[in-house]
Amino acid sequence: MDKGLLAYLLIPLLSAVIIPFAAKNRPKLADILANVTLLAGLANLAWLALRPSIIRGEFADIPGDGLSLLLVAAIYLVAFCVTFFSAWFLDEHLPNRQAYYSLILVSVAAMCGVVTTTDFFTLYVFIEVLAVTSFALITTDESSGGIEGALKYFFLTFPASALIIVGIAVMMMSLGGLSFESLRIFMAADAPAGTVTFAAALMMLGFLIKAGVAPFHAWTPDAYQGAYAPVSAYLAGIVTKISGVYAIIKLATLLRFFDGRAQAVSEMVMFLGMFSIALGALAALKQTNFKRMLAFSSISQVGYIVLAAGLGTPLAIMGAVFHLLNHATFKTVLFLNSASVEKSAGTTDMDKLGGLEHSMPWTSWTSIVALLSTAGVPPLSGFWSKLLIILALWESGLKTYAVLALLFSIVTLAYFMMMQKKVFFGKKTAAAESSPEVSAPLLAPVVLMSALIVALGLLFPYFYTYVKMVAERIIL
Amino acid sequence: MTYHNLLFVLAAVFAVWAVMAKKLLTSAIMLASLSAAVSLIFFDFGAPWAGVFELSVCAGLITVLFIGAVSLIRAEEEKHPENRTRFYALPLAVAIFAIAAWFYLPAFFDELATGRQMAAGGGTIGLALWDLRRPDMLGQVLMLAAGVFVIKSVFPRRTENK
Amino acid sequence: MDLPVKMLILAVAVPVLGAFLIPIAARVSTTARNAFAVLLGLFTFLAAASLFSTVLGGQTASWGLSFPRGFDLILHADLLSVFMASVSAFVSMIILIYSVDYISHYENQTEYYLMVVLFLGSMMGLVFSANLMWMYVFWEMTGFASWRLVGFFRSDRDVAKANKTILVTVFGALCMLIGIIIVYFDYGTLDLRMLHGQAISYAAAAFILVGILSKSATLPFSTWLPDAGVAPSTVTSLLHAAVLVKIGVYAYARIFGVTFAAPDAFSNAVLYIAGASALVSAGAALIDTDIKRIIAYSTISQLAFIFLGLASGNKTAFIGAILYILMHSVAKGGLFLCAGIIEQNAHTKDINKMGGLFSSMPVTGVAFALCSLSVMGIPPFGGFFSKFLVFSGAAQNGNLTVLLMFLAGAVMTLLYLVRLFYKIFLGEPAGHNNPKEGSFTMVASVMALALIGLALGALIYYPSAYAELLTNSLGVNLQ
Amino acid sequence: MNIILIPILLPLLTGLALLLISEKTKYLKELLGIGAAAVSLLAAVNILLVHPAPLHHHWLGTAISFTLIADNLSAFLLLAVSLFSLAISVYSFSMPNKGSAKWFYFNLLMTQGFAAGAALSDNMVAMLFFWEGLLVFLYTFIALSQNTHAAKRTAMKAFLINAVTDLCLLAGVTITGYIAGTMSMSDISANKLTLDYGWSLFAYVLLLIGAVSKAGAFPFHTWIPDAATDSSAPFMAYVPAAIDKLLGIYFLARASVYLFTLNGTMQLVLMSLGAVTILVAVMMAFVQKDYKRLLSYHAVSQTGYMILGIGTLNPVGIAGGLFHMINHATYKSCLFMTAGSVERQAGTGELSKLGGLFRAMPVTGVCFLIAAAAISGIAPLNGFFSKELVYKGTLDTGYTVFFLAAELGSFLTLASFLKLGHSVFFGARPEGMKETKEAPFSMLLPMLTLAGICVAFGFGARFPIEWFIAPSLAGMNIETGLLWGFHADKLYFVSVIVILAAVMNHLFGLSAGGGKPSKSSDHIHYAPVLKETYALAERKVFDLYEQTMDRVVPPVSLALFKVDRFFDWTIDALPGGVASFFGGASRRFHNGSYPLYMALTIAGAAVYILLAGGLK
Repeated sequence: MDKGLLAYLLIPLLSAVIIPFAAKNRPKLADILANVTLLAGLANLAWLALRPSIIRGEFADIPGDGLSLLLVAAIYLVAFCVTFFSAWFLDEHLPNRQAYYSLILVSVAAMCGVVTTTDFFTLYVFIEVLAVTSFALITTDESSGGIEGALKYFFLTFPASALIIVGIAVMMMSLGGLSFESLRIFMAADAPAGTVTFAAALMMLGFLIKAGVAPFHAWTPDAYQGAYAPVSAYLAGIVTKISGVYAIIKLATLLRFFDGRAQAVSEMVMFLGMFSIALGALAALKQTNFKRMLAFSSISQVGYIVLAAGLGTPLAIMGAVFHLLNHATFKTVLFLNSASVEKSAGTTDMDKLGGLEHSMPWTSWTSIVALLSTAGVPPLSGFWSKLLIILALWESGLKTYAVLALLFSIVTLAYFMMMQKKVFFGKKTAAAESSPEVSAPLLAPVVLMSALIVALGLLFPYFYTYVKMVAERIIL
Repeated sequence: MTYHNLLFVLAAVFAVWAVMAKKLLTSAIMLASLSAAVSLIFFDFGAPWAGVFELSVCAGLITVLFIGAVSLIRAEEEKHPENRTRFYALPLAVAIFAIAAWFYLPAFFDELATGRQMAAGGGTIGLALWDLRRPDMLGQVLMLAAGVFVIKSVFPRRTENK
Repeated sequence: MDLPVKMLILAVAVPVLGAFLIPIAARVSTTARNAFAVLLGLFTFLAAASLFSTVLGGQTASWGLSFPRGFDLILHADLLSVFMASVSAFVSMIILIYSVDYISHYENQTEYYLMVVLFLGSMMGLVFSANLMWMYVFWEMTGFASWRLVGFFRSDRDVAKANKTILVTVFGALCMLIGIIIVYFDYGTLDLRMLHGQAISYAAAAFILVGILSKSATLPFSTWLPDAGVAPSTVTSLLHAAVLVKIGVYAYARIFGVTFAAPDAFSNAVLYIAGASALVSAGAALIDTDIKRIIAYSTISQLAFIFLGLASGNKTAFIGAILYILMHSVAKGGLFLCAGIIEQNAHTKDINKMGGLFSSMPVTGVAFALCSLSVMGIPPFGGFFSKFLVFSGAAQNGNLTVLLMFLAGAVMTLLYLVRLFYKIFLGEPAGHNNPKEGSFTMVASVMALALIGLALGALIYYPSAYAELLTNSLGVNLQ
Repeated sequence: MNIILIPILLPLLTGLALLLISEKTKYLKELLGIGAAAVSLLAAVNILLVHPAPLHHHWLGTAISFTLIADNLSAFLLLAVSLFSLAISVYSFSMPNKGSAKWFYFNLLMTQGFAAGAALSDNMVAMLFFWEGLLVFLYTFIALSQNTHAAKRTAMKAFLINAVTDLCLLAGVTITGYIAGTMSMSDISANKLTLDYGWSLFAYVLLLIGAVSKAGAFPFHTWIPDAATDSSAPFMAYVPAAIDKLLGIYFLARASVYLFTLNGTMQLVLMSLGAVTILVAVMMAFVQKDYKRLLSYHAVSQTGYMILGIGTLNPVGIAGGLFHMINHATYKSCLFMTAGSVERQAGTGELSKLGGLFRAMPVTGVCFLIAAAAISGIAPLNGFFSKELVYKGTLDTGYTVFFLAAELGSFLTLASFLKLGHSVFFGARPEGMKETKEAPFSMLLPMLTLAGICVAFGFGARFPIEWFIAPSLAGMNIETGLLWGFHADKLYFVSVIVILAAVMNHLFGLSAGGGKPSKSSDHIHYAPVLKETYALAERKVFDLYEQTMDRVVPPVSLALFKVDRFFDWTIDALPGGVASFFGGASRRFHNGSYPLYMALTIAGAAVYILLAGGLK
């Protein structure tokens, strides 16, 4: 476990415990405490990673493998956006306001645990914690959709937990240890892979299910659609990415996919990634619910990351990490916008929406930025990460995958264009007539994230340097 | 070995049952039983902590949550029964999987058995399991906190609604 | 940093960044916004044109910003890029001036100005980029701006057409990206200056070609252009007819004309595609009854002639194609602006409902006629020379089938333009109440473009000398 | 400044200056136009006499320069162009039916300038530039001459026919230039091209199409009769009768004599084209009932003689063709002018309404008689001599059939002019025309001049041949001995026979038509077979343009449009449909059924495990 980052785990946990007591009679204090905790973490992270001297030194002074730091930053960023958004979004008399924030903070802590741990069992524990908190968060509002989504989430990811634990058991048996390092050393040695690989494959399968990769994606649409609006953003933006996708990337580097070990697993992961891209994108085309479409889009985008992780070359890992971060930014924007739309117009059914751009210009334009980034339109950040992934695929001779992955961007663009047309452009519908722009605090996190999308795109060289450093460190 | 096999079969049966049960409640209970079976397998394979954790987390806490939540929406669910005739083919699929596994996986089981002996011979498993488990304690703490907040979050609301 | 380099950077940076200041200017007042937008256009044109002195002196100007993996942003002003930049900036500037009146009674004006200027900026970036990756980046940016511009009106149909536009062009762009990636892995660099004179593989060429064809609205990706021409305002269509679609042509000239030595079989295939495109779209132009669709089809057909010039593989044709870009931009721009006046004042786009408009809109009529003549390639208009040179080059290429295809295409060009002019301005009036002439700035804009077309014919020596210098100093694999 | 530029630039600049002058000014526009034409004529005479140095300018890149050279042929042509311009501009001074005076003179001067440019250009590209440039003014000339829709329509027709054939010319020029390696006609003529090679044959055919179409030969002539009814007499006298013939035949001669060495096949093609043109047009002319329309068909028919002459490829024939070109321009302009005068004075051009005007308009009548006699090839007027040369050339080739066709044409020409003259100037004067007076002097002067030239070139046929034509055909040995006054020659007798036959035919027709001269052609018009043919012709069945526009263009463009729609379908509906299909299928699949999802997950996991475990 990376001790340097332990504080990022402990402080939210502490805050989570304090909130119910401190804010017992003053629900607003819960907002403030949660936001302050996350903001402080963000500020600290910025100081750690974005000092001019660090940037000038090409991030060589970053402690640890760099990936943890990056992901902790992403976690804090998304969580902060969501809590900030929630502070104005939550109903005034939501009885469990404190519990809501506590759960978020606990899940932040758990995610930090996931990204900083160096041991499979610990990883598993934190992932289970995440699952529990997510379950509760999804049902934050009392809608039946939320409960159904939560149940699906839990039931359908349950096999994942089982598979991971079986995998851990098998690995324990055959490897004699559960630390990442031991697996890395084992894979580096030229020993016959056998059971260890099989154990890793089982774990990989568990993570694939957690990440919602097709054909194990079935829980995502219902969970994201049914979830309480800001929670959808939180789940789609970061939670499932940390609990599933991060672990896949980690496992992929440990299994040394890049030098051809565990070829069968690598190939399967890539295939599933490609399959997700296709299935998610095609299924999104015909959705009529804004959030459900975003959920399918999420499946498709996760496919890109998984595809790259399955390839496992340094370039691919760079692309995967970058895309993970980008996905966090653009999917958060889109889900938060869907929350705004829901709050303002009262529905996320796209057939009932229309012409919202006049009343909600900010929401409309930030959506455009985010969707273009998702579709990989330059110079936004999504373009560069996809480009890296595709270059990596091409470099490894997987030209068919590269071409397919690239061309599915057009499907991505197509369904987002349709969404934009139905929701924001077009004729004003009855629902849109009486829907004013949401208040500035609700827009602030969205605008911040959109700015980040543009900035990451334009400041690609700096970010590339960082990701390169990460890839070099974790692949060594 | 028979014992192992029995447990594996049991786990499989519970899993299939969980999928095919008409009532979500039955599903949840079967899921818990599955967890229990898996825990027993862990115990038998010399991974007691994993077993404990699986039992406590999956079979215990989570199932409690589930049964609670499921019971809340049971009434609604039963109003719209699903046609699940086609899922009766599932046992067949499981059988196919078992046969396929019989052909594909024996090598794996053999290796696993040798691995176990090797680990047992070294006597390091317990050490490895417990000495390096401090982060897991953190995990347990987190899990407890999560459990508390979940209960705080979910249950008052549900009862209020009732 | 030298002055030309500064100008080069400003020509790209000012419109790109200035575009985002337009909403701020709009907060001040409408007039401030309009003036600001026009000034941005003017400045861009002047900055681009100021580079003429550099490139004519045999110099080039370059500026680079380092990006990882060889994706450096390189701005490079040579004869071709300065030419293209000046032409498009000039036309865009006229559009902006025309827009001040034209657009003044619609919604979303701020967005409109933002997008036009952003479009202009991306175009500058695209033209000056000497790195294929950045060409692609700006390429997509123009696609984005055009998406918003086509979707300027917000009826479902307009937005659907806008989506069609961007989907087709982005599809092409993605194919082009594949081609770029092939080039990247073949040569390890995307710097066009280093790739000069290299051979290019068929696969890369074909993929890049798909991108070019889709952007330049050539068969089989042509039909988004007429669709885009129908949905939005005329001014937007103009961007498509006179500037946007030229991107593909420019990319062809840049990639296959002055950088890579395109394989012969590839060029031949392009010739046939272009020939088919010229014929099919000309036929469609004869059938359609929507004024802007007809002009858009005409654009498709004329673009095929430019491709004919670029792909014929000899200097004469290449010079002709360069001149064609110039002449067509000016003339087609004028036609679309005329169509805008007609549409706005007659309240219809159906040519069957016009007729006899000449008596009430004489200046527009004359400008329309002059621009049509230039497109047809009738002397003394500039279009004659470009058409002549392109045909001349095609004859040198020695491919009779292609020559006949284009001859037929040219004949059909005559037919549909004459039909269009006759139906709108002459013929029996069909139930309209003699619409008025457009406003002064609008009419002045179209007349200016028409007269420029005439002047280019009279002073053909200068542009042709420039095009020849360009071809001789940059052309690759030309006979 | 080189004097060679004056005939080009002066009319152009004056024309542009006219645009700035207010419509209200009186005489100023007319005088400016006449002045410019007069100065140009002087310059043209000067050029013919002194042959100024060639003019070079850098133009289209380094390969193509702007070169004007006044060699014998072009100087001669320039002189003719300038002469007719002056004649028409004087004639139009008080001609009311020419549309707006400002635009008329603008068009006239622009046409003159471009025609002069085309004549003087040595570079084929420059020639093409001027040549095609005429299109614009052809259109505006017709469109602005009358304020009717028919005029606009005819203008469009004229424009399209000429534009299409000009495109052929353009293609021909490009190929010729490429084969020869130069665009300069003087360079090519130093080293002529042959037709042995497919591309050069193609090039020549394209040039030929451009040239004969300009000249108004079959089947590109159909706009001319339409223009006769839908535009003004000065236009007809100027453009189709004079300028177009001059340029078309000039370039035909250039191409056939200077640029290419033709072979026997091409000779046959040219001569057939000429013969067909003669016969088809004259047959049509014969039955016309309108003054200008009748003349316009003759304008077409006479082109046939020129093409026939040049097609003989022997010096006599070519000289005859060129001579006929200038003669035709002279008398046909003169005839159209008489038509204009009659129309102005009598108010109509319909033959059935006219009659007995000779006494009212003696000068016009005399001019008509002279010009009509000239066109009919009656000795000793100029038309006789040029036709005689053409006949002689034709006979020399050995193809007697063409000679016979040409003679038949002559017969019908004379017959139709007998009908025309009788209808208009002789016979009974209708009631409404008792007050009709002679046309004003400004109209008579050019008519008289041209009629004078007809006579002069007839009696002195030797001089124009020796001064203008023989030098242009330098290198060809032309026997001019037979061109001097009356002489006994078998051709002369043939022409006498033709004249007699025509007179007899007229008398016969007159009696068959009930004594009405305007119906004197009815016996042929309504003869069996011919009647149906004429009826079809009236319905424009033989009009290539109308047929193409009605029968070819719509289906072809519709087919192409369908192709376009097909591609639209493939880029729009097809991918959309496929994607929707998959999207819909997957949407139906994600029905929210928990067991289905679970089964999917577990099945996927099972396959995965088998693959991961078994295929390691």
